Amino acid sequence: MLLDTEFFRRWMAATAVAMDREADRLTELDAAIGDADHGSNMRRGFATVNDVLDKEAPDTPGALLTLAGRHLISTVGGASGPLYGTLLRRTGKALGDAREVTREQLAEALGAGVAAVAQLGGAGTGDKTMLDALSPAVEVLGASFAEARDAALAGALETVPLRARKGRASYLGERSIGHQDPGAASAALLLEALAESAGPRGGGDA
Amino acid sequence: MLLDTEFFRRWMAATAVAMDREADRLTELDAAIGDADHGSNMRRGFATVNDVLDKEAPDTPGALLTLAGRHLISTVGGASGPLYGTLLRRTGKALGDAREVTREQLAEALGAGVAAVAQLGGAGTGDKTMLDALSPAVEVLGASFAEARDAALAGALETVPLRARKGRASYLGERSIGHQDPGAASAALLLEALAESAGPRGGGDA
Amino acid sequence: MLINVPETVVADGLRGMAAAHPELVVDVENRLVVRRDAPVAGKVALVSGGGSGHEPLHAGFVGPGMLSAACPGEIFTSPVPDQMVRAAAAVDSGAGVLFVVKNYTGDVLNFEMAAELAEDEGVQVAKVLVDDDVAVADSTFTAGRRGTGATLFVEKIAGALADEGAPLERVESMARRVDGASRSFGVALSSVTTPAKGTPTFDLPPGELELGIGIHGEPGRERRPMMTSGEIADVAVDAVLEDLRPGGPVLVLVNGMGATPLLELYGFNAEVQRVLSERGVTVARTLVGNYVTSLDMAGCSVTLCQVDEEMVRLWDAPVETPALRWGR
Amino acid sequence: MLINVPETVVADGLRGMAAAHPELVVDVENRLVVRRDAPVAGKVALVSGGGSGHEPLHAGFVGPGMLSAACPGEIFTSPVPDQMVRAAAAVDSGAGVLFVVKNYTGDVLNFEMAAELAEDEGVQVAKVLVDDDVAVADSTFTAGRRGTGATLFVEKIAGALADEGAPLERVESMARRVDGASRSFGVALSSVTTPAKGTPTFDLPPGELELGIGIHGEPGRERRPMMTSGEIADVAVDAVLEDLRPGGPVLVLVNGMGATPLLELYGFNAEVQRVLSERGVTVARTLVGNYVTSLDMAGCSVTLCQVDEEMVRLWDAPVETPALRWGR
Ligand SMILES: Nc1ncnc2c1ncn2[C@@H]1O[C@H](COP(=O)(O)OP(=O)(O)O)[C@@H](O)[C@H]1O
Ligand SMILES: Nc1ncnc2c1ncn2[C@@H]1O[C@H](COP(=O)(O)OP(=O)(O)O)[C@@H](O)[C@H]1O
Ligand SMILES: [Mg+2]
Ligand SMILES: [Mg+2]
Ligand SMILES: [Mg+2]
Ligand SMILES: [Mg+2]
Repeated sequence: MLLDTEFFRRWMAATAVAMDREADRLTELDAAIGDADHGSNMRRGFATVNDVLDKEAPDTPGALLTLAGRHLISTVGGASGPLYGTLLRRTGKALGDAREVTREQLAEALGAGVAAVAQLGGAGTGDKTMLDALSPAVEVLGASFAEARDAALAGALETVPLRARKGRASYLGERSIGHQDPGAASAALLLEALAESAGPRGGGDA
Repeated sequence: MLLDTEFFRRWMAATAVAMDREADRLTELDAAIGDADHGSNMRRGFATVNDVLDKEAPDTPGALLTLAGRHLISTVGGASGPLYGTLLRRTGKALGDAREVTREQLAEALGAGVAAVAQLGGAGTGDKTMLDALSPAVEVLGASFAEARDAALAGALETVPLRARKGRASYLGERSIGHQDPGAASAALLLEALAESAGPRGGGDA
Repeated sequence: MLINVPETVVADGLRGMAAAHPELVVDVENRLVVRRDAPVAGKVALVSGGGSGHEPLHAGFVGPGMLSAACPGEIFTSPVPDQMVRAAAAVDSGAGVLFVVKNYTGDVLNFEMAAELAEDEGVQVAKVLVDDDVAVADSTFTAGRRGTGATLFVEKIAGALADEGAPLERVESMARRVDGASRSFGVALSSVTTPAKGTPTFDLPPGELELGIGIHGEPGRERRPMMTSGEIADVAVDAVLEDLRPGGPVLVLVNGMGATPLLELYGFNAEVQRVLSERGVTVARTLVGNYVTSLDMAGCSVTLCQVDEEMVRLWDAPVETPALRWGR
Repeated sequence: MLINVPETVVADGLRGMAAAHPELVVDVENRLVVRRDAPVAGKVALVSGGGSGHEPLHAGFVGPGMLSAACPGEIFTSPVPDQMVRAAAAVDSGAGVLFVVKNYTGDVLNFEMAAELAEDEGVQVAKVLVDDDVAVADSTFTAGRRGTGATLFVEKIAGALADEGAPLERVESMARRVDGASRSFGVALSSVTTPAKGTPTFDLPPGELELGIGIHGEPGRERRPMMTSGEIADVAVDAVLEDLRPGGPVLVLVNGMGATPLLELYGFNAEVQRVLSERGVTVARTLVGNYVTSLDMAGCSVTLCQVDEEMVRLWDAPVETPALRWGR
């Protein structure tokens, strides 16, 4: 099964819908251990991405993700803006200018994106960040979209008992324990949207 | 029965005790239709008066009340400071330099004090001010201390249905209706303290 | 509350002000804040004061170009005549003293007594009453309009005129003109908590607001469900314009009550400017900030003052106080 | 809240700021506040920015003697690189630009990206990271100390040096020295409510306080029953001194979080000065007010900066911004 530009367009659209729907929950999570803006950051960012994609309609998967990433960087701000922006931009760059890519190619490119996030933010897994959802997901994305989604969700939930070592939540020390990381939660939404785009309409995994 | 300087000293002491005890209630009344300071104003004022009287020990009733009034003016501030200060100061002046005075003389002098308050503040009875407790009290003080006390209390309670036309409560218009005027309530305490001083220890009415 | 005990709030504040402002003489015991260079030879002096809890008003407006001295009272309680008499004596150069008095029964009575006493001591005293709050009907059924935001305009403009060396009658009549040309309207989004009472003066549930409040936590004239900043600007500006009807440009003060974030005040100012421009009113100058406050109350007020060229010139004149500083 | 809708709070605030401050160029669309006379020939430019909700920081510090431009982000959200790049281009005279960055992951990442992009466009960029909050351990287990009150010291002192014509390296190293010599500690008496969330970020019942809070409504390190102003001063000053141990005089910033009345802040300052004097620390200058705020949070912070003569001279140098103005 090959993933075309339209597939990536659907992914971004589904992500925007999910971020909008879950914005309040993400903000609540951020209120507990951060500054209560993650939901509005994600909603604003992906809404803009979709506006831009509607207007500019890039014609390769790589160009589409690169453009999306650039616009996240330009509209989100905060920690999540550069990090999510870098994730998509580097994933897009890694996809090159192919008109269609395989899931395995996407898995590899997303791996490069995740590595760029780790490098930019200096976090590793277990630091209670979005990486705790992203890293396990890219590892199994080669196998299936559904598994990647499940791994991201599980990774996000596994941040609950962790003590934060990066980002704003790290200021809380021990008090960060017992709360889910908002960025890990939004990363799970991104992977959920990916699986959804690949579902019935998108060719699915099987 | 003659009222000596000691009697007036007791009156001021009893007033200070009453104002201190009732300060929170006076402040609550003032919160409803004013600015929530009447209790602390009265407490501060009469506490100072008593400190001063302890130190200076004036030797006539007139001198004592004049001194008390001057110190209320110097320490209370707000509307009640000049008004209560004038009440006592003018009452004291009206008593002249007699060493002892009759209740009738006091009633007359206090009448002059109340008139001075009315002139200074420009209020009449029914305007929902301290005058609504003071005026009925001085009218019957010639008859007995207890009647004066009761008249003051009744007058204070009768301010509840009135609409304020003077002082801060007048800003509320209709919304001032249904609340007791704090200044009338404190005036009732002043008259209560007077009756108390005249009671068992003070020679009483009968 | 960030306090020690309610009884020492005013004294503690003055001690802290003294430490932060060596350019002022702060007499904690007698509750006076005085320009260090007072009395200034030949200059009319301005003295104001009122209950504490409205900071920076008045002590924050002491300095060249504005007040010569301020007398802070207890929280929301007018100061006593002794303070004003002492202030007058400290700042009078022989050219006389203008008392700037906000129209509240307590302030009026205490300043009146002080004026008599100061005159007995040979100080020439004039008084101006500030009464700009249109939420209170100015009738025989009330104590008259309250003094609020216009106080800042009066103190700044008359203060500048005094600094130019104008005689007492001119400073007094300018102060009166500024007051006459100024009107305010205030809105509370929360109540106020005084240290003495420790709980809110009135109950204002979130989701409701009070229109037409004063600066002492007196409840307002009307309660309404929460409105947008734009709707509040419509109500406030129209309430002012109903009374003022300016034929020329205005000074605008968009004032915070203490707990409203500056960001929101600026946003409110944008709406105030919109309404003014819709009503055809031109704006000469705008000041936005927490200047005439009510302790921890959330909310805002709008004050407009119709100005002529002289008033604008005096507004722009240098001022050097803790809370207002500009000009060179 | 005095707002229209959460989405327009920042833009509304900028529109209102534009109306009140004709001496600044406010670009509402691109979210920039710039000195009207920028670029100033030969002068190093200072650019700062950060999430909104801390007003007057940073936009209120734009003007002669301090910042050349500020980039306001969404509420509590770092601005985006585009704003900083545009700001740098607007203010660079060729002498280079110093980015003043508060140490938060978001600010650091966005300013880093902006620095790269601006350098690609030929602007020489230096960066200083402000990290003064001792409530956060500066270890590999945290994102490092937060930038809070010291930002004002860095912007004022480095801004004055830039105005004197010092080259970029000297302005940068002075900024770094000021940051290195500064430490802060903050206390919340209430939570903060952001427009987007609409309810308090954390629950803080009356009668309790949070020690060691930041300026974004992040919960602090420890909760305690309410303390007196004197006790809070003991804790805050000692927390700072444990980390700073000044060998000479200090600048003191007694900062309000937004909703604490100025009267209480001054009272708190009296206690801060008491503790400093008990600890043998001499005070060079003191500033009291709401400068680095957290929307409607009640509370305060103390920032100390150990200064030498040059730093005091630069602190005293003229500054002419909406929120800080002095000197002639
Ligand atoms: N250094 C980092 N590396 C990876 N992710 C990070 C890092 N710092 C923060 N994050 C992620 O960003 C999320 C917060 O995003 P957001 O609330 O939008 O930004 P901010 O913290 O600036 O308010 C955190 O929940 C975390 O997942
Ligand atoms: N013009 C007046 N004449 C008589 N009494 C007045 C007048 N104005 C106010 N008062 C009295 O003063 C009381 C309020 O006193 P207080 O709260 O101490 O002063 P303030 O109103 O200045 O806060 C009112 O309840 C009323 O009884
Ligand atoms: Mg956040
Ligand atoms: Mg009162
Ligand atoms: Mg009062
Ligand atoms: Mg944020």
